[in-house]
Amino acid sequence: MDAVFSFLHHCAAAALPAPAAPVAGQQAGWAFASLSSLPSLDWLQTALGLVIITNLCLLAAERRRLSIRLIALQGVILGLLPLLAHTGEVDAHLICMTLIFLGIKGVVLPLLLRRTYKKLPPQLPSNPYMGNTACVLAGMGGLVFSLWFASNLGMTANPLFLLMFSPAITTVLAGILLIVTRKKALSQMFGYLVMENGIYLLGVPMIQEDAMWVELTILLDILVAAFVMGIAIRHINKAFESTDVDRFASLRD
Amino acid sequence: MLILFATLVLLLGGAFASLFLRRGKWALYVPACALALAALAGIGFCAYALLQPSGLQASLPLPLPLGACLFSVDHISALFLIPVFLLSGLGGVLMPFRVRALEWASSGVPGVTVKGGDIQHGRHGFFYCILSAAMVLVLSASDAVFFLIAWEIMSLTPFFLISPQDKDSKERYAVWIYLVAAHLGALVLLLLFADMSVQADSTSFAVMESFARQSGWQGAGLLFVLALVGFGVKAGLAPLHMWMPEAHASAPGHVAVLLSGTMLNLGIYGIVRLLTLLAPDAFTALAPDRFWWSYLLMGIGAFSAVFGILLALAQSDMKRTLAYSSAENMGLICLALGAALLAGARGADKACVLLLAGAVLHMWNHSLFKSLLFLGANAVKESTHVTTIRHLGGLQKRIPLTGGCMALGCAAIAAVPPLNGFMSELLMYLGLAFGSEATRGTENPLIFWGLFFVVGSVAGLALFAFTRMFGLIFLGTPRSPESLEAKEPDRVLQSGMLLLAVLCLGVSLAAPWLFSLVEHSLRATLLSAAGTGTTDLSFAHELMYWYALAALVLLALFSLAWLVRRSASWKSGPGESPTWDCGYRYPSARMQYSGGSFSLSLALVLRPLLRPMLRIPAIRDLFPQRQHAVMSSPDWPSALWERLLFNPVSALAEWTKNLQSGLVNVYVLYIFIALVAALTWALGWS
Amino acid sequence: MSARILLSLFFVLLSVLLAPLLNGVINRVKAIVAGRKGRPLLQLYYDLFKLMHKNPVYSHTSTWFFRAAPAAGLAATIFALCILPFGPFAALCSFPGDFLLLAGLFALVRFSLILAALDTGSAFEGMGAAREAMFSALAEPILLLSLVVLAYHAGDYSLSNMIGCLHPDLWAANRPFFVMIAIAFFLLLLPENCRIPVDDPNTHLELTMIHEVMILDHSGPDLAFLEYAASLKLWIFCMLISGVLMPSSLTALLAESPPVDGGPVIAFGDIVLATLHTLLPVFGIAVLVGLVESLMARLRLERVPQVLTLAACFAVFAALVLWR
Amino acid sequence: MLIALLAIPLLAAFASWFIPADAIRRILLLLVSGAELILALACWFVEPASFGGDLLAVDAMGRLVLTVTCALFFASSVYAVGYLRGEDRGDRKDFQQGLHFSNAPEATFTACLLLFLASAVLVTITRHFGLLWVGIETTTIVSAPLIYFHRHQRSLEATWKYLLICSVGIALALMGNLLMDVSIQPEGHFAVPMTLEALLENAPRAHPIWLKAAFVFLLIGYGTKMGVAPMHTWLPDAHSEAPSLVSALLSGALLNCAFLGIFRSYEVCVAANLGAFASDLLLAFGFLSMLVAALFIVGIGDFKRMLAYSSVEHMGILLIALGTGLEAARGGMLHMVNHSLAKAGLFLLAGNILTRYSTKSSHDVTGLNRVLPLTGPLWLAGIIAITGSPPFALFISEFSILKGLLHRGQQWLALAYLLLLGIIFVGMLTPCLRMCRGKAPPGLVPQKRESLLLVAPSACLLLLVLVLGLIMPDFFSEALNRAAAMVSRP
Repeated sequence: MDAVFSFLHHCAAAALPAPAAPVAGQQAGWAFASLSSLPSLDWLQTALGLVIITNLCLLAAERRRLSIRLIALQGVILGLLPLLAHTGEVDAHLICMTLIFLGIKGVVLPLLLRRTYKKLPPQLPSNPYMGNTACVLAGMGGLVFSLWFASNLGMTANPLFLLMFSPAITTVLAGILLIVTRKKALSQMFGYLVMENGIYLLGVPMIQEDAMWVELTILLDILVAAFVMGIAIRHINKAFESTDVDRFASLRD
Repeated sequence: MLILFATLVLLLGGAFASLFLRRGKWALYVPACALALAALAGIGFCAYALLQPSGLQASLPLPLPLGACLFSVDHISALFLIPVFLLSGLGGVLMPFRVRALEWASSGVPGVTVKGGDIQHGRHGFFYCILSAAMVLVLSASDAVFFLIAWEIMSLTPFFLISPQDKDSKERYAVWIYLVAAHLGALVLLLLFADMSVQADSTSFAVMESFARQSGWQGAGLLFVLALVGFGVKAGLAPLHMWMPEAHASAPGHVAVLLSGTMLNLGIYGIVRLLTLLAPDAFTALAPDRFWWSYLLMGIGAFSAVFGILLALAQSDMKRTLAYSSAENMGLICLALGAALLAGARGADKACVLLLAGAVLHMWNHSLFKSLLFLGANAVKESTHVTTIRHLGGLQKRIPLTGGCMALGCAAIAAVPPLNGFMSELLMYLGLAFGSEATRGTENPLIFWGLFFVVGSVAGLALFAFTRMFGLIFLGTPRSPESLEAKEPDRVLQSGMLLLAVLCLGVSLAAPWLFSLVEHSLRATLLSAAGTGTTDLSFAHELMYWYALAALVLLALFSLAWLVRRSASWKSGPGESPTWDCGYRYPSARMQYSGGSFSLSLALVLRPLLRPMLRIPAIRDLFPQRQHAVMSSPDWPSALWERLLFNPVSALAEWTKNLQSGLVNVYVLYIFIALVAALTWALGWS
Repeated sequence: MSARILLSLFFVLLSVLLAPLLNGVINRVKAIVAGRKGRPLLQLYYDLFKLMHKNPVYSHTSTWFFRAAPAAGLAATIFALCILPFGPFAALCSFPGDFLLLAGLFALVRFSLILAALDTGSAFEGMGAAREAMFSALAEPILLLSLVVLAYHAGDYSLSNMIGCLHPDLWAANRPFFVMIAIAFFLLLLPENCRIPVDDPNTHLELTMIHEVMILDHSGPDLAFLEYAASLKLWIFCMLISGVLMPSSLTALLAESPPVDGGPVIAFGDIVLATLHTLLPVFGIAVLVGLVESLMARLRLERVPQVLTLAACFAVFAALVLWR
Repeated sequence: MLIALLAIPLLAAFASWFIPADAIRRILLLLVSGAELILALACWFVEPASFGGDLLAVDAMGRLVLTVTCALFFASSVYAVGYLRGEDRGDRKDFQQGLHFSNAPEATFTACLLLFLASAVLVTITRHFGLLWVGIETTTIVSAPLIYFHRHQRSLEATWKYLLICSVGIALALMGNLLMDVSIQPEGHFAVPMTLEALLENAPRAHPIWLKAAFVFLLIGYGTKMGVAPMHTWLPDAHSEAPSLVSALLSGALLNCAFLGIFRSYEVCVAANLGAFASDLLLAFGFLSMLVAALFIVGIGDFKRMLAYSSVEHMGILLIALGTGLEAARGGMLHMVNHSLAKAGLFLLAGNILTRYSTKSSHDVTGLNRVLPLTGPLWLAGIIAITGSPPFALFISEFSILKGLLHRGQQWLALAYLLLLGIIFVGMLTPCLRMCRGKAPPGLVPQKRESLLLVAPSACLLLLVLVLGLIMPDFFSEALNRAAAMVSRP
């Protein structure tokens, strides 16, 4: 199993720069002066590419331990994004936000997940509903969809949004895909986290705009925490002696 | 108009008083009194309204959410109101006694009620009054929303009355199918009135009518079809009648009187009312591109009449026979309406008047004799606890009064002179004949002749069906111990039946006056556009006089023959002997012709129409075991609905259940798909 | 009371008197064809007379329906006779729409007969009743259709004008129509009057009988009434057919002669002539019925509806001919 | 006033954790809900001062939903007093799986109820998109423990599904909010406050495609919460497994809150001249919901699930009404009110049936009219009301929606609408009749008296529906008009 995964991982890593590059190229083409004035455009694009790669890796990953690491990696990248997407001066607010998000996404949540994972009794990994290859291909499909969608969107006041849009949608779709395909309750939480990361991605340019959207995504994180703490560990496992969601499909018509 | 409101207040007062009293006999006597009083006042009101030159209008300042409480009673309404008042009053008077009889029957011991009996008196009285009030409201409403509300209340309340004791699954099925049919019909009406009120930008009937005169409806044909379907369900026209046999067979007598005697009429009323709204001069000048309306009406009427009577003559239960014959009679009325439309459009005024008058009078007559028959059936049920022909027989000797009334009712419904059933059919026949003559040179005479043939066949088959029903149930020897011990019902039911029987006879004796009454009110309303007095109808009056006279002549001739016979056999009086047994020594009641065998040969002749199902066991051994031959004729027109509508939907629904598989992954997948699809569509949307 | 009404009354009485003779004629024709001598012509009169003096016997199961039915049937038939014109002479009761009442009266006869049969509680009579009800249910619309087509042709709705006074020229102009209507009537006559291809009036105990089996239990004056009513019904049908087939020269005469107050004056000789002119075809039809009875075998029961279908076909043909 | 509306339940929620005695806590619940109802009614007479601009402000639509929510909550809390009294402590046998289970602590339950009230009130009295979202999200979190009141496997499963699916929906709604913010930003680099007023003002200059995408996300997101097919899948599970009074609140209050979210987004779309696009989408999802509900209702056995699917149907009708136009929207607002009242009443009655019969299968419940002489007739009346028969008010609203559809010239849609209504009627009536009629199952003694606390709330709610069907007071009609005018194109 490991062999398969590493193979896929490599495949994904090899394949990704290819789709990621056009993303950058295209969007650089649309982005006008304001975007090119961005000091760290290359870094930003690389980070976005990395986010997409981690998405696909997550789709390919079978073991939850690996998934937690990938989520942590993604969290760190995302946590750094406010700095990278920043145009003006670096002020205290920005630093503060960056630290908070880095803390939540890169440290607290992965640790929480890890703790939960440890608390659960060891179980055999269960096969997802969709095979790894199919998952990755579906993720690629999501990428293509988001690119197509983004190509149809018009220019926005802040070109960063357009840049962020496609990775954001890809991430959201990948998150949903994770929820759809995984059997373990915890794995579905990973999916949810990834999805939430996608939303955060779109919110990053707003950090400097005093809109409180990005702050609101924190609430989502709290929701996740409530999930993981309240439901996944304490109850489900106790009641069902498993966290496989296909065990609780008794409510149906 | 105040009288109308007074009757409504009376009815509602009775209803709530009954609900308040809840149990005990007063909970039934109070609404009974209210109903009787309301009936008296209401009939007086109808007479007053018929004497007025034009309709009466009124409105109540009740803030109805969409429409307004507009009342209007014109001559058409008044004509339809009369049976409503008459029969709801009669049924109301009968109600306490019937309920008591039902309770006795359920206890198994006559005169004893089970403690805390299972009929809730208060509720029963309440809904009975509400049903009567709702019917009055339907007939007097002059606003679409108000009409719909009254209509639906009227449709829903019988549900509480049909099966007061809720005995078996059959009754439950009856209630179910009744409610389903009533509501689905009402939904069609909802569409109809919604579309009309959108087009006319008002819910008032008066505005709609003037709208029709000024700008005309868009898609009037579709609206007409909707009306026909929606009201046809209530009228029990044949392919839409599936609720009728069940509900009418289950309902106790006093409820069946209301259901079949009056509520069916309201379906016809709806069709007539909608015709006047869609095309105000429908009966005098139907536009040529709307001729198909009349063809459709005639077609449905003919279908309903023929299949109603065919199914009636093959039933094994007397109440079901009666119910199917309601479909027949409603079909005849509908047919006459359609023919009147065509005749009016072709300028055959005489035919139009005759057909319309025939339709209205037939509606009255049907109310009378069908109520009589249902009451008789109720009496039979009360005294024997069965209504299947198989278990009855020889009741005439045991309950002669009921039998006599039933015989009269059967004769009336089988269109035998000198009773009222033939009187109205006579007008229809004559109208059709005039129609064919007035449309000489077109293809229409063929249509009129065809209808004439249909009416004739229906009358012939009705004779078959009702001689069968009456003969097998009341004559011969009892087929079961239950029918051996039959007893006359209580006095109230007896007098109710007698009253209706006298009315049946009285209507045919009063034929000329009733005809002119109906003719005048028709001229004032439906035919107002065709200059009054242009058509000479003295011949029809003459016919009616002769018809009334015929009863007397027949009576005279009969007594003459009777006298001759008496004088001839005077000497030693008649002898008594058993029925001649053709040489077989031990004839038994079971050897009599049964319901199935009576209708077998006709069912076989009409096999393509009736589709009888025969199960005749083959006899193989030398000493055959006891076997049963069964003939049944399933109601295939209404089974068609089940096959085409209900079964596919429920199969589809069964399959759809798989979508809710219980797996949360799949559920999220649905969201995913919905999201992607909606996004894609959003981009593709221009 | 005007002379016309007296005349009508006289013709009703004449019909009442002559009707049982038809049976005698039919039987005599059958006998002649079969090479027998046959019953006396007046046999039915003797039978009726004898039955009238017999004491009736009633079954225990029967009720007053059983006793009242024969009288009711007879009363209805006689009333039907009153609305039937006698040749060119208007009926006693002639009013628009009376042809419908004629059909209705037949229904009344049937109604009472069927109930009386069922009243005995015998399997045989039940069977007869079922068959009678079935065939008459099928025959009634055909009769009505033929009549309404006749009314359409005459433009009038009274039997007296529909078939009573057919002008010979008019008749000649629409000959195929009248012939077809007459055939339809004749084909209706057979089942309605229990004649041979449909029913056999001579036996009582066959399982296949219709009318005769219905009256198995009647006796005495009741039976006499029933037999008499049956012969009157046959008379009515024969009169209908003769009215359709035979246009009256008297009609032309009446039309031409100027009306003197209260109607045209008719000579006595003309009346006698017209009476004979009417009676002859009536008995001619009786002869025809006798011939048919002698030459045909009784049909199987399930083939009887075919006779009615044939009648319906002729009626419809007639209607189409007229409509065209 | 608005702050009081929010603060009272919040404070009471915290207080209820510390109140040891059940009786006092129940009285507190009653008091709070009564106070909220009075405050909500007061909003009709006194225009409440807004707080923080549009942050807390009441408009016609908000007031309508607020009143309905508070009324329902009051009815439910009356019911809750009777209900909690009847719930025995400790372990007991689960009638479906035979396992033992116990209830969640009552203090938690009451606190969550009050928090739920607070968050629902927040949704209704805010005109800020962010706060709206926060409110809806909070309802999700605090209602989860409510669903998991009976601690057995099935309710856990239902809670899990509810949380997971609704969180996905909430997340998508947040995405939609973000996209709307993006789309509404004019040239240059500054943020528009996400209050309704500012959005409506800037909407005509909004970027159409971004706004479309935003609307899709909002519709799917809030639609998930609202129970719009095909995102409705959590709804039957949660409604059938939650205690009945919670189901009543979920169906009557929560769904409306989510609907409010869609309503607000549609307002912005209409202001941005994207009304036609949005209304097409609304109609599509509305009809899909009705279709799905109809097909699931036909032949259903579980009567609580049946009610849940009926909620799906009515949410579909609301979307259709919203997407159809002024007159239909007016009917839709009325429909929302009526549906909430009737459905809550029905759920409360379902609770009575459930406690008496200990089964949710409509095949096993028979003779309801005899066993529960008050609940039975009310149940029947409720079913007749919820299927849109006169004289109940749902008929009026469905009729005006139909008229709206016809007014738009969409005869086929009107036909489909009626057809689905018909199917649903038959589908709901069949089990209902089966339940009401017949003989009581062996072993169940007919009850002479029923606790008034358990019957009166739903009786009052149904009576209200009846009265609204016959009489429409002017001020109410005016309120409906104003609410409908908010989403109709000028």
